[in-house]
Amino acid sequence: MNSLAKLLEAALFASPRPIATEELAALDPEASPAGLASALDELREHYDVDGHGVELVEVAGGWQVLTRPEYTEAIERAQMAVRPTKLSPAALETLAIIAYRQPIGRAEVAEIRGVDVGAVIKSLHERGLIDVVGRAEGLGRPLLYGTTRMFLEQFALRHLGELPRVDELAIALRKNGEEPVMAADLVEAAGVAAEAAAAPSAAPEAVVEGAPGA
Amino acid sequence: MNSLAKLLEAALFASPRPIATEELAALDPEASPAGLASALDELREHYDVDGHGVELVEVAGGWQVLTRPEYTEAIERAQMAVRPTKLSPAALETLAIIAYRQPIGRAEVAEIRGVDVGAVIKSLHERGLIDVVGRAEGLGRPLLYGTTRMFLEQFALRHLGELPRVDELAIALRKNGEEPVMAADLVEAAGVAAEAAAAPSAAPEAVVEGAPGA
Amino acid sequence: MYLSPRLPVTGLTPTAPHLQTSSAGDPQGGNAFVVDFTGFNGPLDLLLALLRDEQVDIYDIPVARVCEQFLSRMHELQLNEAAEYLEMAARLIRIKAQMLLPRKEGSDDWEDPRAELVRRLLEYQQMREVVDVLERLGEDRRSRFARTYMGQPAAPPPAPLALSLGDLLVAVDRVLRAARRPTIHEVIPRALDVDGAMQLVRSILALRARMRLREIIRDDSEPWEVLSALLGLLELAKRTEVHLTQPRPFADVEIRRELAGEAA
Repeated sequence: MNSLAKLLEAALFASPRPIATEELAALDPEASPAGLASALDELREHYDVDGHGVELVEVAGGWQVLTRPEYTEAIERAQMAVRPTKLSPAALETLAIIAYRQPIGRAEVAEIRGVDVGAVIKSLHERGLIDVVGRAEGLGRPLLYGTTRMFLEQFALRHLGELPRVDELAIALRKNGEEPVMAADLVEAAGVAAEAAAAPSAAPEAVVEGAPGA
Repeated sequence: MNSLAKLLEAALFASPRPIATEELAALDPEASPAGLASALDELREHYDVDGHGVELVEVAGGWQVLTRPEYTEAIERAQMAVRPTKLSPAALETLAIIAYRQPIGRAEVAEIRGVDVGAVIKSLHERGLIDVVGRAEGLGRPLLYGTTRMFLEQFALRHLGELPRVDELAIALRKNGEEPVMAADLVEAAGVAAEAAAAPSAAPEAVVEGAPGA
Repeated sequence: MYLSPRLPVTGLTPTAPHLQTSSAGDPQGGNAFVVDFTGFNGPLDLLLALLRDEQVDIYDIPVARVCEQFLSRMHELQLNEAAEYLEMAARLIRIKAQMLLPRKEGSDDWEDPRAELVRRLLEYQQMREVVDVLERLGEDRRSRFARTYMGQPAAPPPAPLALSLGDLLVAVDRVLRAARRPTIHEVIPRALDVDGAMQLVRSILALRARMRLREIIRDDSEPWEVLSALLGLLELAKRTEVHLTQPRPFADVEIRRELAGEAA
């Protein structure tokens, strides 16, 4: 490719929107309109003839380099195949508290967990698992959070009533006394589908703790 | 180019950020690791040999297509893209210390720099260049910081091991009492170190012990 | 060579020409978020600049001279109020004083009062070298554009969440275990018998017009019996079935049948 074609390629790649022909001319003040046209032709032909995953497309009075349609499906599929993220133990605990105590304020969640939960709540909110459902009375009228429809979807619940009742869990805990209660016991005790219990996740590892999108 | 290389090109063109090797592998479930590597090689060579305005760069555990530096000025002048802002010297000093001493707390960074670093750390955190990676033991359990994947991206590093090792830095080479280090030498020595670091280092081992995964 | 305060100490490396241009700009040039009025990144930076100007051996710093110059530069740069510079000045003065103390002849365990300062200077200088490397790498990267076009194939959706009810319940389990002893109230069914107390009073008052509290509360009554009796009496009084009087503090309460109550 000639050097103008290379410059055009770089600019078209870097630009967030299509670039009009006159704008492209500004890249090289010495280039003639004919030179510009032939450089664009060269770039297009290079992509077409040489076999590339991208192509040069004329849109809305300008030019753009786009991925070829035949690859978009594979790209989208690959994005779907991206390894699902797990919530960190901290996020799950916060979510559990909100699910069972909603509507609940941040301070109250922090009180139960014994640590600040600002970042975790923000992250759960960004993921659409919780939402603001109101404001508490009293000083500062703090925001109150509750779980969302997305929360139900993620856990395949029809409604919140399908969550095992927390007093059942508490009683189960109390009965077992000192002995740590395994999740499987809880799930069984609560009569939840064995499917949920089978999830190989009894040992939650440190995953993204309130991390922004992976 | 073979069809896998074209698919990779399409995906890399579509993404504003580096794509991890595993994610690239997900594009074609039938591609072997060797096939993937050779397709990436083919793509890189194609850009280099054939004369393109872009090139394939390995960064932050993944791959990214970037424009070649020689076109940056023209693109910026034509206002088709804007370069990100530079970090201040204070931010760079802080980042350097965190990169080498991670996980490290704010007080320790301040001790080395001789100035308070609260605002700088906050800003680096907001830019996604550092993140909280834990808490120290001891009074107040201060937060510990480490560098992020974004840090690698913004400095086009493949991994932290690409930073010069501490013992490769000029200052470390002089042992106390061996020969007088003139203060004026320090600067020149630094230049040598920078040059040494620029060359592909013979032993790019982990610089940082206990560095968090990128 | 006189080092302009605008130039970072290590800014003159041959391999990084951009350093010169980057720091020679406007006074706050490149200081994206920390305003540095002096061009120095703190007292260590200033001190290193002085040492460079003086061409001294870093392991044998002439403290008296350097201290004097540090103070005069502080004054020049109007840093007299800056705590960090003041602290360094104080440190220099202290080291200067320690250097003047007589040393014991022939003793090996004399510790150079400058050692800690030298260690910090070298550490800082080492970090400046890394800054040079980072600055060069950052400049290289900034001279390339990544794809910014975000149209067609939409930005990749966030990775799906892998969640199971099992995970959530494990979390509940942890919360319950971690919570400071869940307060589970022992509730005894019908602990109070208010109705029974009311019946008792009514049946006594059916026989006579007045009675005393002592008749239904004995010394060995359980707390719940006392509470039941009190609540029952208050309820009866509220319904105007009885009239309660206490002639004086701590005296026995007198319970009288009310006419209205009789009528009801």
